[in-house]
Amino acid sequence: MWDAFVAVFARDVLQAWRRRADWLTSIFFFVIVVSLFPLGVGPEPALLRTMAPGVVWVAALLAAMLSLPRVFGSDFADGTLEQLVLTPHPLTVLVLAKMLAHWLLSGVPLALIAPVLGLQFGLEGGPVGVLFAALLLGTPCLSLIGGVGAALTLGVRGSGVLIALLVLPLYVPVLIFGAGAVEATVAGTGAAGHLSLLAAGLLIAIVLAPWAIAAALRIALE
Amino acid sequence: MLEVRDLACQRGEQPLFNGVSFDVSAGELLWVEGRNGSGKTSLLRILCGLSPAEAGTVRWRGESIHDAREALLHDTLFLAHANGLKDDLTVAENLRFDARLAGLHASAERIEAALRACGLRERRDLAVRYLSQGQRRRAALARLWMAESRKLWILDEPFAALDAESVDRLAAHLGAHLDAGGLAVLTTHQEVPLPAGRTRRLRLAH
Amino acid sequence: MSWGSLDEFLAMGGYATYVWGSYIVSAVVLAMEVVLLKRRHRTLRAGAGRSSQQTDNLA
Amino acid sequence: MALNWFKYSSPQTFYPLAGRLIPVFAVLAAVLGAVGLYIGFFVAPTDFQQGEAYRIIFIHVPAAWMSMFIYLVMAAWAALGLILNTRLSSMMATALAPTGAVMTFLALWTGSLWGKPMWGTWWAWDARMTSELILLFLYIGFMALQASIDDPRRADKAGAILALVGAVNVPIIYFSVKWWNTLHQGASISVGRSPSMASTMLLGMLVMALAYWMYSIAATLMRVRSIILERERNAQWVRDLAGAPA
Repeated sequence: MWDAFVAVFARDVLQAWRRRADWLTSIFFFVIVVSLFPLGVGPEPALLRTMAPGVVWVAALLAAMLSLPRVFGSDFADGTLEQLVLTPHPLTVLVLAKMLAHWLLSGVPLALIAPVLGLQFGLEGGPVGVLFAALLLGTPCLSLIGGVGAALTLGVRGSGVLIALLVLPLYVPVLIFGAGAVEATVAGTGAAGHLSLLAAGLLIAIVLAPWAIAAALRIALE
Repeated sequence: MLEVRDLACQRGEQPLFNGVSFDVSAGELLWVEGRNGSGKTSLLRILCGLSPAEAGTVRWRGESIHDAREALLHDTLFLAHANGLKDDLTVAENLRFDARLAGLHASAERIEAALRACGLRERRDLAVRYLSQGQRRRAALARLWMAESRKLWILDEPFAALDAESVDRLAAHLGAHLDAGGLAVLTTHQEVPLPAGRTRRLRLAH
Repeated sequence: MSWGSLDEFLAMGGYATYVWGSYIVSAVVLAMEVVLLKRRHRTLRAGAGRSSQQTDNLA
Repeated sequence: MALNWFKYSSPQTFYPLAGRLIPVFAVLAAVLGAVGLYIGFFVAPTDFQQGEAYRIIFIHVPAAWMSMFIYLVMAAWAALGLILNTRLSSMMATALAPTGAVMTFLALWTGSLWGKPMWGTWWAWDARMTSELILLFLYIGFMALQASIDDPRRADKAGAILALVGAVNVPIIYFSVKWWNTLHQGASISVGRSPSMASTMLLGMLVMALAYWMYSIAATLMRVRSIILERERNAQWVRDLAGAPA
């Protein structure tokens, strides 16, 4: 089972490496969206500093969503998804491996770039660190919740827009606690509460999301 | 070993077939025939537990496949219409990941042997996207040369897009599988030299 | 509580727009739902014998 | 009750049963609604803080309650359909969603009209209003997902999973929005929970809530009857209905 977990993970990472342009696109999307905001609202440093957490997080939600249709979409099209479902291993475990790969490819880069963008928005060292930590905790939630939407809309008409409709409302708590963590640090009240709530949310997502994704995948293949 | 009783299937609201019953025992091959849209693929998907049947039962080694899903999957190799290959990975990489996922024993030598058996040895390091349709099918079929541990082979149009030489090679391999006590259920529209005496036919009609 | 006159009742202490805006829209929306449901059911019943009836999914 | 539930879980037997139940719930809704409105407008006193504007709560609070309640009921039916594979349960879930969305919309609409004189603004990012808005998105997502899947059986199952994921999320969303709201010290007025609230106000609200409840049941039963006809249009018993009086 562990071997299968590693195999799924390694295959997705290798596949993404061969198609790195796809993944880089959503990362650049993230950078561009964040960079557009100062042009829209003006370069006032105080305003930018208050907006920064929200802007970075909303852009992260959108960027994470952009890559969702690919998670199962290509597997569904080329038949590897059927092979995945028909292995004797628990599908939830294999799904977890796929989500881990998705997070590594779409979430971790966002967390790594975000501090730079935070500096652009005039955030100080402390809040930038918290921004990084919050994204590191929050993006796996985005991958897991998003995976449910991606699996539910497999092979469905207009699935790209539908994913957004299904998933974005479910992202609200992650957005609130993630952006809240940074705001709390800026305000000097400490981010520990927010970060632990994010971690709790991540635990819930790790337990429940693979089950929902696996069920949705089986339904999609019927 | 595979017992199917009174199977019924419908797609959307259209009934595809009903009252399908058959047995396949060790060393036998079942050739499922029927026109396009008669439900051949649906039948195969029901057999390996991908789709639910409208009615009827499928038993493998005496147990319903719904109760003993894992046992069925341990014994089954399903080759669908789609090849199940990743376009961006090489033939050898595809086989290696596939074997590890399926829990098959996949040493470098075995992969090498499987590729040689399918005539793909020279293309082992080529990304699947550069292969022709027939070569892709052969790459998908290479799994069969690593799947001795799988007793039940369920193959959807395995001969599609294959050249004459590959057809003969696959037919011979199927024969060897049956000799070893394996079972196979397959669909095909082609006249192929299926192992004589051990092949039974099932005709799906509306 | 008793209202002095109909005008007073309709004026709702100066909040007529808000109060009646809420009540009228609620009544209209709920009535519309019922009307649409009745019509959907009636069309379906009328077409019950024939198959493949096109119907509004949201109504 | 020694009712045989399984007998009524078949669409064919449920269809006429629902037909007989609809008038009962419709009449209950109408009577309760009339009583509730009478209490609301003629018995309940003027609120000394909010004046007459508070009378909106007699339809705002019931709509808000029903919007959340219906989502949970919908998720429960969907789960039942997923586990027991009973078609009728899934049809009930599908039938509940539009009524739930209507309730959510009405809660938002009346909340906005009530908020304008109270907060001086049509929309405040108050915890309850924001949660209602997200709930509306959840309903729309559920309906959009089911509408875009052609195979009704797959639509049922996919919708069920989404409804369950949503049901797990609704409390988390509500909690997170509330937390966010207190941090940002936004406007928050407690609706109908002030200690000064007259008991007749509470009574009017409860009676109206019952009326909305009965209305929702009647509307859902009407919709489920249509869904049954659509899904079973090829069944003999549906064909036999043709020409018969509705």
